[in-house]
Amino acid sequence: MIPVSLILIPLITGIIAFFLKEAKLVRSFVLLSSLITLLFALAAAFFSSAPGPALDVEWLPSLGSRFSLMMDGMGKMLCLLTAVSFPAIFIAIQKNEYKNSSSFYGLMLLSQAGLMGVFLAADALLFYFFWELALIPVYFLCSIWGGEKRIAVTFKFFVYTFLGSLLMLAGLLYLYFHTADHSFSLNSFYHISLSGKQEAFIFWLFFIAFAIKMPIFPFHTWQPDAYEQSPTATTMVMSGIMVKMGIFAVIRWLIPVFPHASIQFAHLIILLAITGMIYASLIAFRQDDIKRLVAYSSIAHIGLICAAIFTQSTMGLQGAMIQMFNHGINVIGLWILVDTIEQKMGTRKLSELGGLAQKAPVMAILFVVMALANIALPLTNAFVGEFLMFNGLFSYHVLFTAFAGISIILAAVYTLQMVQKVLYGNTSAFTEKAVDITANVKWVLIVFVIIILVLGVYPQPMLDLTIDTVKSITTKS
Amino acid sequence: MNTLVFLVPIFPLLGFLINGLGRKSLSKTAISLIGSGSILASFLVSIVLFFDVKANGGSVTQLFEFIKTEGFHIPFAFQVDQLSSLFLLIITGIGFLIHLYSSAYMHEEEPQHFGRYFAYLNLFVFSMLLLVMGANYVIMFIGWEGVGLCSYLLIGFWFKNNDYNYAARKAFVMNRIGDLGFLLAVFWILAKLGTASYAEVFAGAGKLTAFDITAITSLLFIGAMGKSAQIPLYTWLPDAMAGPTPVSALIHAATMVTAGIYMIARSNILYTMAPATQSLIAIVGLATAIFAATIALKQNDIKKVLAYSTVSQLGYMFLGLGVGAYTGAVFHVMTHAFFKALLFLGAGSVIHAMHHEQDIRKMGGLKKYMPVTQLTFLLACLAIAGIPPFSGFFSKDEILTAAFEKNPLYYYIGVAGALMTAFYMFRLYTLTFLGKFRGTAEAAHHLHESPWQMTVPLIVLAVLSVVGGWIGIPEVFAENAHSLEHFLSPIFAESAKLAEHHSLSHSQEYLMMGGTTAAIILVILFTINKHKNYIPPVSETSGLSKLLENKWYIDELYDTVIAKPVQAFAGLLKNVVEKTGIDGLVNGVGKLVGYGSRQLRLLQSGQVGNYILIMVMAMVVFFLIWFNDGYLVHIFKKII
Amino acid sequence: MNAIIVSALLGVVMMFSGILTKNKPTHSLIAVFGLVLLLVANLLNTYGVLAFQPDTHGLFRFEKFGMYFNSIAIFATLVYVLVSGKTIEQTGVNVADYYALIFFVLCGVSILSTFNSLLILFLGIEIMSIPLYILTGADKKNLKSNEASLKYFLMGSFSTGILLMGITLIYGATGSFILGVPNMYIPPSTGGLIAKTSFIEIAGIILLFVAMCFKVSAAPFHFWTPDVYDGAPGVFTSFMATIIKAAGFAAFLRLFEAQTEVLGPTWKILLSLVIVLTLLIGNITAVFQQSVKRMLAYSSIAQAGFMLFALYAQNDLSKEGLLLYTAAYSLATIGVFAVLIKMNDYTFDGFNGLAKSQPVLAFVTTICLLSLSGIPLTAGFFAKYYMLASVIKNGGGLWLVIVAVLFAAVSIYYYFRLIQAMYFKEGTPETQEITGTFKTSLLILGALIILIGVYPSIVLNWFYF
Amino acid sequence: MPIQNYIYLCLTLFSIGIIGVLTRRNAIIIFMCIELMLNAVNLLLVAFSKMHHAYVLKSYPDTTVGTEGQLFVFFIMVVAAAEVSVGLAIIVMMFRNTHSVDINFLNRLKN
Amino acid sequence: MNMSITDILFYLLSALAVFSAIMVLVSKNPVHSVLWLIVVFFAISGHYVLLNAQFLAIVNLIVYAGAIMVLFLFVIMLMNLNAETEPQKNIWMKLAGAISGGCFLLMLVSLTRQATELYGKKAMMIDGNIGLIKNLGKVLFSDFVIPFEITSVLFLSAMVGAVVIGKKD
Repeated sequence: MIPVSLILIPLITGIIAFFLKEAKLVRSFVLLSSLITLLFALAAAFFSSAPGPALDVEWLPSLGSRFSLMMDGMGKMLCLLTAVSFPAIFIAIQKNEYKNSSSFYGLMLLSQAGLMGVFLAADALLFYFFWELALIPVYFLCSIWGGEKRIAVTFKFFVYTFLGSLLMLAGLLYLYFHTADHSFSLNSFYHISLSGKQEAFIFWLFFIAFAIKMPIFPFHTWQPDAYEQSPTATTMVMSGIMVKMGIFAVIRWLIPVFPHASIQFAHLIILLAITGMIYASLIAFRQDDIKRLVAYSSIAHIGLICAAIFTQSTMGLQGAMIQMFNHGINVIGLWILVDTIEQKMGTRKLSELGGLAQKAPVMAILFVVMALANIALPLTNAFVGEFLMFNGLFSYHVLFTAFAGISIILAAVYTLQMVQKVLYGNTSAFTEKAVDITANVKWVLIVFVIIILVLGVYPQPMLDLTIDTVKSITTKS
Repeated sequence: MNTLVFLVPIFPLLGFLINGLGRKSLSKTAISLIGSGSILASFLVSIVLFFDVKANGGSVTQLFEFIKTEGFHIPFAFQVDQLSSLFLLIITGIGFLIHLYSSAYMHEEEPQHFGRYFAYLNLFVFSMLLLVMGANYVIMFIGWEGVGLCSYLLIGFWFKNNDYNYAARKAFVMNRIGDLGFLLAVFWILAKLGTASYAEVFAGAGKLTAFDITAITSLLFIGAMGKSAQIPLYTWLPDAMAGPTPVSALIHAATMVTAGIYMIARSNILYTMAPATQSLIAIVGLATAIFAATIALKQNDIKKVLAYSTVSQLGYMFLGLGVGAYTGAVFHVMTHAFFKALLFLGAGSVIHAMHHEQDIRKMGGLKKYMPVTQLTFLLACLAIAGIPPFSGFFSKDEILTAAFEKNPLYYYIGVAGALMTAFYMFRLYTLTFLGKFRGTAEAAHHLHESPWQMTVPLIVLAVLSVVGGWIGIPEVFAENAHSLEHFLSPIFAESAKLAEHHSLSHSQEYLMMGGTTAAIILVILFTINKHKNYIPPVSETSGLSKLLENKWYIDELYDTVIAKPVQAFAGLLKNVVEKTGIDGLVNGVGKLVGYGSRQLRLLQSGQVGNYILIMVMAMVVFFLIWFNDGYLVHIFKKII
Repeated sequence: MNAIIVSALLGVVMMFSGILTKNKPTHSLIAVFGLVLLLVANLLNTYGVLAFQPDTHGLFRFEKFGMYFNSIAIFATLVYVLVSGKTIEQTGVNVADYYALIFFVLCGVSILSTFNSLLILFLGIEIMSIPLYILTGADKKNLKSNEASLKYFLMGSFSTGILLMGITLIYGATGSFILGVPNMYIPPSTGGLIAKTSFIEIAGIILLFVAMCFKVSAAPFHFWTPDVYDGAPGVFTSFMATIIKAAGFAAFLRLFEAQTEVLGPTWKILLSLVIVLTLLIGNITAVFQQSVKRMLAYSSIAQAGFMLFALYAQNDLSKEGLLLYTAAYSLATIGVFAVLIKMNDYTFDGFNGLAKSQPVLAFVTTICLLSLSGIPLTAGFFAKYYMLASVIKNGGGLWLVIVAVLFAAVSIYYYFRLIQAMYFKEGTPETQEITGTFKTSLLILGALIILIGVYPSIVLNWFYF
Repeated sequence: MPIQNYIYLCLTLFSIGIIGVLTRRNAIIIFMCIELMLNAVNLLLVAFSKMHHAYVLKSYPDTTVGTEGQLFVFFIMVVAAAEVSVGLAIIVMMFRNTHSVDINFLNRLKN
Repeated sequence: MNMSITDILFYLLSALAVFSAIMVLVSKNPVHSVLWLIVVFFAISGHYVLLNAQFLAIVNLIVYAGAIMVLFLFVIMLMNLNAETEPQKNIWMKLAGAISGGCFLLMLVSLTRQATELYGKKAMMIDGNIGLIKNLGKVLFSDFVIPFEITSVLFLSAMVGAVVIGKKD
């Protein structure tokens, strides 16, 4: 019951939100909705035990597809991330004015429903449905409320990801006809038997779809543009949660379905991912636009997660799992700050910022903590994830790890450069009249900081939550 | 007993939280009380622990599981044994003194920043304690990065100045380079042994291949290079002098920079099993010692001289580690902590009096204004120069003796470095305190001795600098007088078994000590004499001295060889590869579609005749395709 | 059989109603009732209730597929008349005659979905085409309409000539017009595939193929489509682009289903060539269009490329899929056209800011466009899904699927351009009068598309029933 | 008469029809050429019908095989007549508006 | 060479048909084209007679040569088209058209030559009674009654269409 309500609450309230006229009412309404979802997600994550099919009803019998949901550890964790993120985002953007806000919030909730669905679906066709459902609202959100070049940029993003998902659809169909019982269920997919050549080919159809979503170098170019142009609330959803769709899909739908191919191509993919890490880090280093900087930094982090997953080692996977959560929290926190800066100062250029530490000390502290989490300093949540992932990567290949390790250094370089240029030095024309962050944002970020530190010191709950998924993969391959 | 262990780091942590959160509401007095008090509390607990260890030996206390997953766990555990308890004392003891000192030194800051300062400082002590107390490499790494962070925050404490921020960033990044090495070593250990706990790693070290051990130790050493400012990663330390002087004293002289030595001493068994790495350490340490000393000869910034001196002394410590004199290295850490902290605090006192003027060319004759400072500074100089019976003599001598046993060449170069040390320290001393005041009259007017919060630590440290060496009196003077060696022996016992022993005859040792000491005294006299009536040169220096003044142009070298190319490369990636390459390709597909669209629509000419013509031609093509004897079918099937 | 007879009769009824009353809304009303009647008649036929049961001597074959197809086509026409009836009334004076022609076309459609003889195929195509020539030229004063009509007529007659030559050659080989009759002169046992079939029979099949490609506007025989769709009055373009095209596919599928025996592997080359060309030309050329109407014409070519997959696969899935595709594609296109013909400016810029001034229209158009581009939760997704699935099911066509998928991504470009114009651009679009009924019927249409998209079983279960 | 002769003849006429469609600009002439194509088809159908008839007649003396071919011709003629009526109406309508039957001027719709 | 009268007639009529067909194309004056086309139809009717398809021969003459062509003639005269107003395609387009058409012919002819099953098959000349009106009528009103009825729909629609198009609004 809980899993389906995780999808239904945002879906229904999202549709209702469209019809609420008063902006204030809508805001409180969606906040309430997202908080209820959070309660359900918490209940699901920590108070439900039984894994396995959570819901399984007839949907499209002639197609061999059922409306079946499943909640394993990874799903619980990502649902929790989604459920935590949305209220946080809603609170953080309380003060932002959106024209036609009922549609804005309605679409946000719809995308939440889609995301939840992706993380819960245990049926390939259903998964594909939610995969797209999450995308469409975001397309509208970005195109309507985004920046100057929003239409072209969002369109590129949409076509790119849609192309990927179409390729995946072709692959899904191919697999469907090779299942023993002609079914889309996860279980049938896991027991599929393909010849080596087929597997290799279909593997790539899937992987490209997920690689575009994550995104993995060299499929990443839509991302900085999209993040730059989207309204920040959407950017948070995209970078905090939507990129996890790709990673999630790799773990749930790629590696177990194509066990041989994912070992066969692991080298290549890890190499791509690591190249992307270094590449994105270097570019982030030269960015002047703070949004693009965070975007590239996100690409670098995702690259590591992807690489760690393909090592298929317990530690790599475990690290990737919790890093999905951690990255979500950290990057949303960063975006909230970036949004505040943009709103308050009217600029995103590092060269035009500076001296905020004097003007906005509270923000400065939170910014520094977020930045430190971004560079995976020990005792922040990201450290545990990166430590485990690098560890997994190390057991896979020493040189890869050394190469990937360069990004640790580069991360410090660009993140601290950002911190320095934003917070330190003397004030600029833009930051002279800066004031500190609002209470809403402050409290959201404080909660995030607490999450960051608690999970940095005691990550065990997350590790325990996801261990079953990790085991299911390592024992299979 | 075990229950006490967690108290040691918890006090500074509490201090950090209270000062950090309450920095706006608390008064300066309250802040300094909380800041210093928490460290004092830790110090007291450390003393208890120290004696407990002395009596009962070391122990490991596990607080909780930090990371636990399939077939792999890392406990959050503290190990208090001889080595760490010694370091605890150094850290909390000197830490307390410096906190006390800071409460006066930083008094001009606004309360908010004052609070921030103490919060950072407490956080630093907390991290340093984690580093030292951790019972496995991961916890050590947490502290390792934590101290790096605090160093970053404190170097950039005056964040309005962008140069300071650059210095802070540089320190952090260089440390990170080392940290990567450390981290890789930890992964290597985990991959091979499945555990990171010291006890298990050292017990299982025998199972490792020679290559593994060499790789692990080398990587760990890279970590140490970063943290302890060894060639080639030393350049951050002189720049780190941008921070407040007490910070330099605590972090960049007494404690943090010695983390590398602590770590190698901690892993001594591994290093003893990797002679190649040991040689590497010895050579790097020696090279750093001599190289930094040459630079220190010509520096004019009071703190820069001390910074290079620190780098140089750290080099000695690594030399000691490299030649297997672990006790000697640790001993030197301790004595160095005393006298170098003292030197920095003395310098701070001077700077305080000079209103943040750091150029020694503009000082001179301060002796009469600041007697306490002058005296303590002199004692520290004597200690660092290695004049018996000051502390530096014993520790340095122990290292050099061990180096001689390993390879006489090490010894001679080391002695040359010691002579340079004497030279630059006394140059500094002379220029600062002797002669005539060379500053402005207004500056002279403000000169004064520092308040008691600053002088008391100076005095305490001066005493320690004098007597600190007496716990490690070499055997040539008295049997079993080296109580430090005795105390630490459980830690280094395994290594001692493995290492080969030469011993020198007593006469040889006397000769060496005597010779060296005499040489050093000569150098000191020469230096004082030379600089007594110093007049700042008007003309530009040239030749070797210019090279030295500019620190061998190493910063510039790094800039051109590493920083600039990386920047250029990143710019290339950003502007060319990303924009026109990858994104260009993606957009190119879009453009291609657009172009195709413009071309293809021309086919739709609007002329019925053309349409039908194309249809007829298509029919002909269809016939051709169908009736070509199956050749196409063959190709087609291949495609499928 | 019911549908053929009733639709012919209804055509006559409409002719008389044109004489009896000049009240245009009455004509529409009669047409709606007529369509409902027709739908009922056809459904009755599906479940075995027949008005007449003449001996067709094997010229017809009434199968489930044809019946369902008829129902969908009639239903689509009903929706079409409900949504666009007002516009038909505004197109000219001869409203009753237009409706009569539409009924005659439906007669042709019903014939095409159930024929079993090449003769009937020929007659069906002609019955369907001749009224369309007229409807294309219905806007007599408009030169574009005239031109379209003449172009359509000339090319249509030419393709009829090709069709007839094809039929004749097949007749020469088999001695019969009934589908699937083996060669008269070559005993079935001899030799391989090509040897078994006569050369002139294959030549005939190719010519038939070409003629059918022309009817469904598959490249390179599609040239008439953009010009005719563009020139014809919008409301009739809507009809042509949906029901007629689908009927062409139904006939195409039926025709070649019977020929699988004689079609060797070369057939697949030819077909895949046509599919790729169709997708290429349809999608790529649509990208550049400035007029929405013309864009929709090219998009209909692109959609034809997808529908040809049914022919490529020729299995049970492809039949189901074609039905679903017909329903999905027709509904969506009717929806878009219904909005389009209410606009005063047919260019993309004419739609700028529609979401502000007419949110309902914009919303339904968006649903329709999403459906056309095959986004899940809309009917179009399952339509495309079935087409791709049917090819993959046979194995071996994966490369074709990937090509199709790539072009589907291109199609996003032009469909979403319209969405962008409506939602993200500023402007004050001028529309004709929009009535509440129109909005309501559009909303129902949109709901229908979503319903099929979420739960396609409502269409499919019925097929299995 | 060997059936090939008829096939060649009809194909020739058919092709002439096609060539006519391709080479003329007058819509009426083009239409006439299409009629020519249809007539070629008609003749071929009749020839085939007689061929089949002759073939079957050998074994079944009272067969009516071949009739359907000739009836097809009948239907083609019917359809052709209907088509001509509509076609000429369209051409006349066009002529009324533009005073031309030249298909090259049919170029308002393109691209 | 031993040619029967039928053969001679066949070749004569064929030659006439092809020649007149070509003349349809090449005549500049549309009226001449119509007249040549009528000649073609006559030749084809001649062939029908040879094939003993009397009914079709007559219908062809009445419907095609008589009714349809007269309609054409009327229209052309109505429009007052003549050789001067006749538009001409440029020579390259003509050449392209001729070559394509020629290729099309070539293809089909070569296919016919390869159709081995037709070797030795003959179309029945003079003889055979299926083309007689009695037989055709029988079959038309038994087996083909439905298509026959359906053509009425065709006619209806053509009628409605012609009226809609031709009527003045």
